[in-house]
Amino acid sequence: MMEFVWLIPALPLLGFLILSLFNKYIPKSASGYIASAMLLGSFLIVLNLLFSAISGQLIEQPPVVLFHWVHAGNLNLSLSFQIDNLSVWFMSIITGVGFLIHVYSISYMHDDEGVTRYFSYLNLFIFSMLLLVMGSNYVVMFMGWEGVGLCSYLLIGFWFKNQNYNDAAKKAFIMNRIGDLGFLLGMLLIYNQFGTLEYREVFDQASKIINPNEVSTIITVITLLLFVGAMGKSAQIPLYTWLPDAMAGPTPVSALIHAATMVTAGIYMIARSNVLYSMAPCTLDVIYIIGTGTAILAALIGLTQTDIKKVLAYSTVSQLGFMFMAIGLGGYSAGVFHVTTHAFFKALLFLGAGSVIHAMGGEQDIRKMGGLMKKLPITFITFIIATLAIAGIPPLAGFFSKDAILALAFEANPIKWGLGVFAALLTTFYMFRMLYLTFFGEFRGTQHQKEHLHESPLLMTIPLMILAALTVFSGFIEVPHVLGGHNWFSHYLAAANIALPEASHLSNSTEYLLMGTALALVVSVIFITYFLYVSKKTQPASSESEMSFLDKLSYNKFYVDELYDFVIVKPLGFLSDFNSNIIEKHFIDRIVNVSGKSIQWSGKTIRYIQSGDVNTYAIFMVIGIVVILFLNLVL
Amino acid sequence: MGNIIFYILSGITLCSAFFVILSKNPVYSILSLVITFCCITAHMLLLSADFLAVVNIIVYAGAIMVLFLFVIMMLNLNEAVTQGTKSFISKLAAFISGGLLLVALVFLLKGQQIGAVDLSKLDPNFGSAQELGKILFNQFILPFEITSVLFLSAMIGAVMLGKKDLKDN
Amino acid sequence: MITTLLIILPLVAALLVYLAGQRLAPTVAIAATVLEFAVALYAYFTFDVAAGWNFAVNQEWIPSLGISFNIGMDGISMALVLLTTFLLPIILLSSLLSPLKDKASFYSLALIMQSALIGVFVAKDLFLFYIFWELALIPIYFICLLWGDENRRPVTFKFFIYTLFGSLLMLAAIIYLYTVTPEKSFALENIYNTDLSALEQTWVFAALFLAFGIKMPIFPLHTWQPSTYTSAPIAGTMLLSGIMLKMGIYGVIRWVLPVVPTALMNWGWLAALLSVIGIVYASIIAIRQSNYKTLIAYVSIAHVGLIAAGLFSNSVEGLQGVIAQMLAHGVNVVGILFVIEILLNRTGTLEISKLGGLRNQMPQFAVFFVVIMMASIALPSTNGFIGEFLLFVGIFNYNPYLAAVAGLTIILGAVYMLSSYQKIMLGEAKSAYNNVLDLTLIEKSILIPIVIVIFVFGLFPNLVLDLTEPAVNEILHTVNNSIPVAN
Amino acid sequence: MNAIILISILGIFTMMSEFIGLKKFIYPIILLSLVGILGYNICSFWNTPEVHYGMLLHDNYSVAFGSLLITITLLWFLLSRESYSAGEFNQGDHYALILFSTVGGLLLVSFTNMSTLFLGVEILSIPLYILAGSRKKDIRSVEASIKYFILGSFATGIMLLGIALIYGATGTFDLAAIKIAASQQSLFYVGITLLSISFAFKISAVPFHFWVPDVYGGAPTFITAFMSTFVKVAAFGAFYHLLDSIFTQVPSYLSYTLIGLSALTILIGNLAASYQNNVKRLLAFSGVSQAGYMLMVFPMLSVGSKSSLFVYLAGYAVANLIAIYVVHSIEKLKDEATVENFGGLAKSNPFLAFVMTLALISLAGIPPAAGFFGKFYLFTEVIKGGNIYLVLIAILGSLISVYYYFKTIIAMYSEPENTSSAVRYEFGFAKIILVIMSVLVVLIGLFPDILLQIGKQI
Amino acid sequence: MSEYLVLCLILFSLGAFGVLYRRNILVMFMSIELMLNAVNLLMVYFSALHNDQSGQVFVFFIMAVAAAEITIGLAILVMIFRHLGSINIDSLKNLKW
Repeated sequence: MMEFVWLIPALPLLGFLILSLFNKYIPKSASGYIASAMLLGSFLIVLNLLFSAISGQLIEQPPVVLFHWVHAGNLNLSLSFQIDNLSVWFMSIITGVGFLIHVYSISYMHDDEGVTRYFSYLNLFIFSMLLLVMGSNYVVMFMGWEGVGLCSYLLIGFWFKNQNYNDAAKKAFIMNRIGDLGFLLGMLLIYNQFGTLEYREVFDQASKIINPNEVSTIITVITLLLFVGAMGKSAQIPLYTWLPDAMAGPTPVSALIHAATMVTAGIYMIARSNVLYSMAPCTLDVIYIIGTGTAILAALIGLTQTDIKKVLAYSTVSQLGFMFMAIGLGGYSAGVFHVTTHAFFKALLFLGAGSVIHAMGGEQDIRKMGGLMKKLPITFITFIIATLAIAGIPPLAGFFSKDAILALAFEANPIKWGLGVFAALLTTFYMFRMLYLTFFGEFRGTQHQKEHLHESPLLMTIPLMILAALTVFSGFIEVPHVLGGHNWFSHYLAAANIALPEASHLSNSTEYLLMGTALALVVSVIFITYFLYVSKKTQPASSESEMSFLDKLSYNKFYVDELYDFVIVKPLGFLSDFNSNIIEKHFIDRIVNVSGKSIQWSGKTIRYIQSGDVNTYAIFMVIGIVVILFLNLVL
Repeated sequence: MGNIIFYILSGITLCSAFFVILSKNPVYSILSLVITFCCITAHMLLLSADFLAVVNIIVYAGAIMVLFLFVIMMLNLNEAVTQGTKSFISKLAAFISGGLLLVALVFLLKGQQIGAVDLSKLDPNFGSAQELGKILFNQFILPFEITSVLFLSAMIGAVMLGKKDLKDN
Repeated sequence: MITTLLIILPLVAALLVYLAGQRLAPTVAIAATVLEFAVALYAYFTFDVAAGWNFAVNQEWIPSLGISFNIGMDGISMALVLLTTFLLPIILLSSLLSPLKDKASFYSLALIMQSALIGVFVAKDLFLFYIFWELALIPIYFICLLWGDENRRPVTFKFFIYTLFGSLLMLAAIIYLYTVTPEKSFALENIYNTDLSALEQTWVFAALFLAFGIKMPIFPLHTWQPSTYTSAPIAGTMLLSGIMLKMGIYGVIRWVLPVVPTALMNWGWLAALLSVIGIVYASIIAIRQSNYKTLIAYVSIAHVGLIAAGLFSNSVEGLQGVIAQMLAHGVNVVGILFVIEILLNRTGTLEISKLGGLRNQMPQFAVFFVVIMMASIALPSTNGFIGEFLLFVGIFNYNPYLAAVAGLTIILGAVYMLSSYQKIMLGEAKSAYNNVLDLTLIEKSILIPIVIVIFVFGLFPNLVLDLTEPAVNEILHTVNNSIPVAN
Repeated sequence: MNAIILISILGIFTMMSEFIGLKKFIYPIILLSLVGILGYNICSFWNTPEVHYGMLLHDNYSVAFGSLLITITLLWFLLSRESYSAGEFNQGDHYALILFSTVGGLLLVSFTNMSTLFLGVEILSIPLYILAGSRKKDIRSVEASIKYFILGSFATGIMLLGIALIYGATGTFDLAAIKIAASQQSLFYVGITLLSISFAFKISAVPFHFWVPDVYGGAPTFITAFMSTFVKVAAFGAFYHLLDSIFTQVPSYLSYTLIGLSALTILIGNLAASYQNNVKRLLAFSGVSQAGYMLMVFPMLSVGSKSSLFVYLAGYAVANLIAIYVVHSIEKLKDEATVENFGGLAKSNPFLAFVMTLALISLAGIPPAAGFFGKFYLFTEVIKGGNIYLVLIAILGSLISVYYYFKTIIAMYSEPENTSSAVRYEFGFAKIILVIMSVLVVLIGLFPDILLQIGKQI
Repeated sequence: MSEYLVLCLILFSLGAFGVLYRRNILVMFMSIELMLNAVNLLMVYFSALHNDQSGQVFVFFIMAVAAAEITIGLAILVMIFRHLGSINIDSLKNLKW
């Protein structure tokens, strides 16, 4: 089996190469099928691996070395793959969801002139993402890490004629790079400390450190730096602002990259390095704080957004915050579990939104929608399943994953639980607000749009249905003890050295109480929203002037973008101008020029001594003689 | 006695030398220069350089000074030539630097122990034409011959520079 | 022998090109450079890593002064010779696009320069090194002067004087080194074996650092560079940034590190600090440049700053990174300059504000542009990453904080590269450029090798790094052996 | 000695040629004789040193410098041929004067007695006073002549005072005897200082250089060529010879003087040159600064310093001859050799531009030209002598010099054609000579070992 | 320090001063002659002091040179006069800077 592992990333790469090199000769309609076929190939191999993983055959599997990449001094890097339960799990999500989205895209993108380019980018993304999760050392991960950043850049700016989209793409890339710097420095410190970047060796050596001081400083710094990388990639405070903007890309891209896979790379990385993180409680606290902060902040912003994709984007940010919250509480498997369920329901939501947008002829403003449930029945049903899942209604996937996190939180501190529930309620509120505004009530769009409303073709709805099914059932892999399950997923991951959370101290009754409370709150919020948006037909304000102060604050994303612009972008531009116009021209270069000028000036001055007057010449000569004679006397 | 003559002569020498430099009229300069030369010749005599003294008179006072006069007459320069527009500063500079030169030389050489010239110790023929001739035509024969090259070039030069170009006329 | 051939061949070719006349000149010149590259490849494949110095020639030249024609290639030399010989055909080919007058002279000068550059890289005698060093300066000076834009005179002038200032200081240092060698010789071994006091080392280091630092250039000695890059013809800029600045870096590796190790220990931090300041400084300036060529000039300063910082890291990784990054930067900067050449050729301007939307007319070009751009901001799997990563490893070992500051380059790099790319290529098509054509065959034939090299070296860097590792070890060995043990 | 006699005879013969009807043949005769004398002189290189009449020393030093001087004269004759075709000058007179001047130069590099030194200086100078003023219709030529004359005579006076004081201190004119009698007494050191100052005048060290730009600028250009090369070589040869004969080691007071003069000369010479717009004057000032470089080795008096001086002078002379020849050509084409008038020379006269570039590169001291090696060797010797700070000053000076040399080069290569007088220059056989000289410049630069071997023997 | 030496130095300095001070070329020539004569006297003095007649022979050479020189000088002077109608050095400032 292992000898075919290289095929998993190679197939999408091949797809990318074929599509990009021969894009002139490939009919547009064929490109989507080629790309999907490649991915299907990978997916099948991965599936095979997944079965071996589930049956426990991948435990303690040595890395698969493809070739030695860089060797210099003590640094030995090879392009090698770590195939274990964790990476196989992620590979399954990537190839599986990726495949569905590819298929969806065939139809969604069919009339775009750059469709071949689109699929080549998509294949390249899958390749990079696979590299990210498969690599057996940090550098290969970094390779994938940067690669997905590039693909994200290319895909966000896919419609390159629109400079706003290009700005969004650029912003995404640069913000990611800020994180990447942290990641890079983390790697460098790891290499500096342990002399290697291979996961196994690093973790071995790290666990051998006994000196507590060393642990607390070095490991904390390493983990914090790596976490900075995660902040960028997984859109956490303060580097989250790129993700909502990234919705400029085609909707399937948002589903794949900015919801299901790439943005969860941070979680993967931390889960992968959990050995280090577990040694650094301080870092975990930081992660918790940032995760919670992000979850709440993004949810608050999501409350007032009117662009369907923006709402989903903030929801993604918020959910990512949840995942980090879990990790911050030491629940790596809970985090990964939420990644999994989130991948399904968020992809579903995005694809559903895509379907809506498709039907609306490109309209994304929920104020102009409404009453779509009759025209788009499949979309509506799948969409409502996903919405219920994200709100955490049992027995959908979201319920289990969110409950696992909330349980961890309560165990740590009831306040933390409260915060978690608060974020969940906010989520429920804006999700249902969106759902109601979109699918319930009267249609608020133009007549022209109304006539063209139609359900999407099968190629788009089938992936929706499959994802809906997954959303419904995937929760059951981690049924907690209290509900009679065995936490199968945690044990599955434990085989890949992912630390299990400490056994729960909570009594069953407490857990029931918590679940019940949370559920009751959620359900009540659903009704409140229903009351607000369906019964009272409240409409979001159509212009800013009508909003209240808090609404405005939320609608404008708490002015964070403006803040960044003011604190970072503007000063950088100013600094650039200042450097090039003042420092460069008036200091550094002036020193050079002035020394040149002063020579010219002295040349000019000295020239006048040459007065043409013989007497003067003779006087100078005599003075010269006198000076020399007197100097002789002195010396 | 010798000292007195020396000082008197020196006085005349210096005065006439001053006059050479300060006189406005070049003819007066020349005449005082002749006096200076004569005084120097006298000094030479005092130092028992008899033959040289004669040559000095002939060459300097006789040939060179006559040449000067000849040029003056030819160019009709005998009236006082104004000193031109000379600034006070350049005058002062000339004076100071000339003075400093003297000061420097004297100051540096003042510590030098130089024995007095004792004429009595000298060969009676010292400085005579015969003695000088011997040295000139033995030890210094080569420079003597070489001097002819000098004169030749001076001759060519004088002719070349002095003659008017035929084309001009 | 091969080494001598590598030096002589371009010289002969230069003469031939000059005699061939305007019509035949390009063909002859390009053929000669390709042949030269073939010779270099042959040398590469027959290179014996274990032997240390390969293809050495040692011929007495000026025995009275202990000067000999002493050349040979170790791994580092070989790598740089490969770079030089690879880039020259590309540079000459690319110049076919630009409307240069009197191509025969241009190619002759370029070939002479190639000869001198190779001489610099293979010289094992300090005097010989200096001769080649200076010899390389003259052709590029004339190239800038004869084919530059309207500002060329003052700009070239400054460039020349500035670099010559460094050269002369180097000359003084060289002579000083010579006078203190017991054997009174300029030979590499003798120079290496000379013990200098700490004070002497400091002065020699200062002089050499200025000389090499100006050439690279290191902040704050860089002000000649942006204007020169901007006003030189593009082929000239390629020569300058692609190969010539490597001379300075190579000079430090070969003639500074092993010669003045104590001074490095005392003052290396300053050099590294300046380099790192330069990275950030130049990157920030690059963000707002309005002329794309000027922007690339500042980018070059930033990249070189990183390389220079790696030079003083005193680690194998760092030095290997320096070499890797030299090669990568050479290829990438020539690539990006060729992109500029194409832009200029199509639109007649390099003012970023006047460009825009070219991706609509030139999709293929855009692909190459992106690839080269990504290589230059060191995306993993491109050649740029190898060098940068190794450099960061080296610098981090030297001083983590320095590495952190230097690391800003990966952010700022993305900022200036992507912004300029966006402004030049993306957006709505501009009507002025409606008739612009996509890449021609000859342009592709230049860009494709560059892209191939970008990925081949990005994925298999040890094709070269294995070659240079023993040489780097040797140099570090010399460095560390000559540092007196601290008490 | 024999060379001196032969050249004197040749000079006299030349002078007479007009009367004896050989005017047409005199030029080839001179060339052939000079070649013969040069060959003869070179052949006597290995002869054992001997002193003629107690006045002239025949050793490797005198032969080497003598041969260099004769070579310069020969090259001058070859290059200046066409200056006499217009009939403005009487070639017989000029040739004779140049030959006499050569005799003076030869005397200067082989004297062993103050009298020959003195006469040598005069024989060298007097013909040049005349030649400087030989363009009689041009007031500037006359002005150059009178300035040269007055200042030259003034310097002669100082030299004579110096000689007299030395005589006073030692009682002899013979160098060997002076060396034995040399003492610390003030008469002697004031004397030697004054003598050195008069040499500083001849080699144009600052602040005794004032005559140089005016005289070089005013004199007919082909005479400038002779003055700036031949006189410089002769004066340097003589000065070094003098110090070398009197001292085994330069006394500190003198060496400080020399170092100071050298530094001042380098700086002032280069600075003053940097602002010149007339290339002829520019070259004059550059000649001043070159003198500064050469002065750097004087305090050492080692074999190395001697040979480095020789190598440097050889390279300098050839390059300077080329440069002034080009200036001369420009003056012919466009009246005045301003930098602007060099504009576009590369297009109208690529060959002239090329040789000029080579010459200037050599003067600036950039490889591969002769000037570079000369400078390198000179610096080496100075650093060996421990005067590294002097080298730093020299480097600064070189940098300034590059500025003004390249000002001209830039004009030639980058400025548009100065259209009105875009005439192609007609060379005649001077072109061949220029080619040979250019090759020589490069050869000395690349393969200086032969010259070095000679240098080490002297 | 002897009187003759002082006399000669004063005379020499006077000559030099003349060169520095006067604008009349003719007088400048005379000043130079004064300098040479001072040296002549000094030579003779030292010759007597050392009882060595070569000093006197040297004076011959000085005289010869002085004569030759002054001939040339006067020839140039005549040329100047032909050009300018004056022999003032101030009018000769074409070559400067």
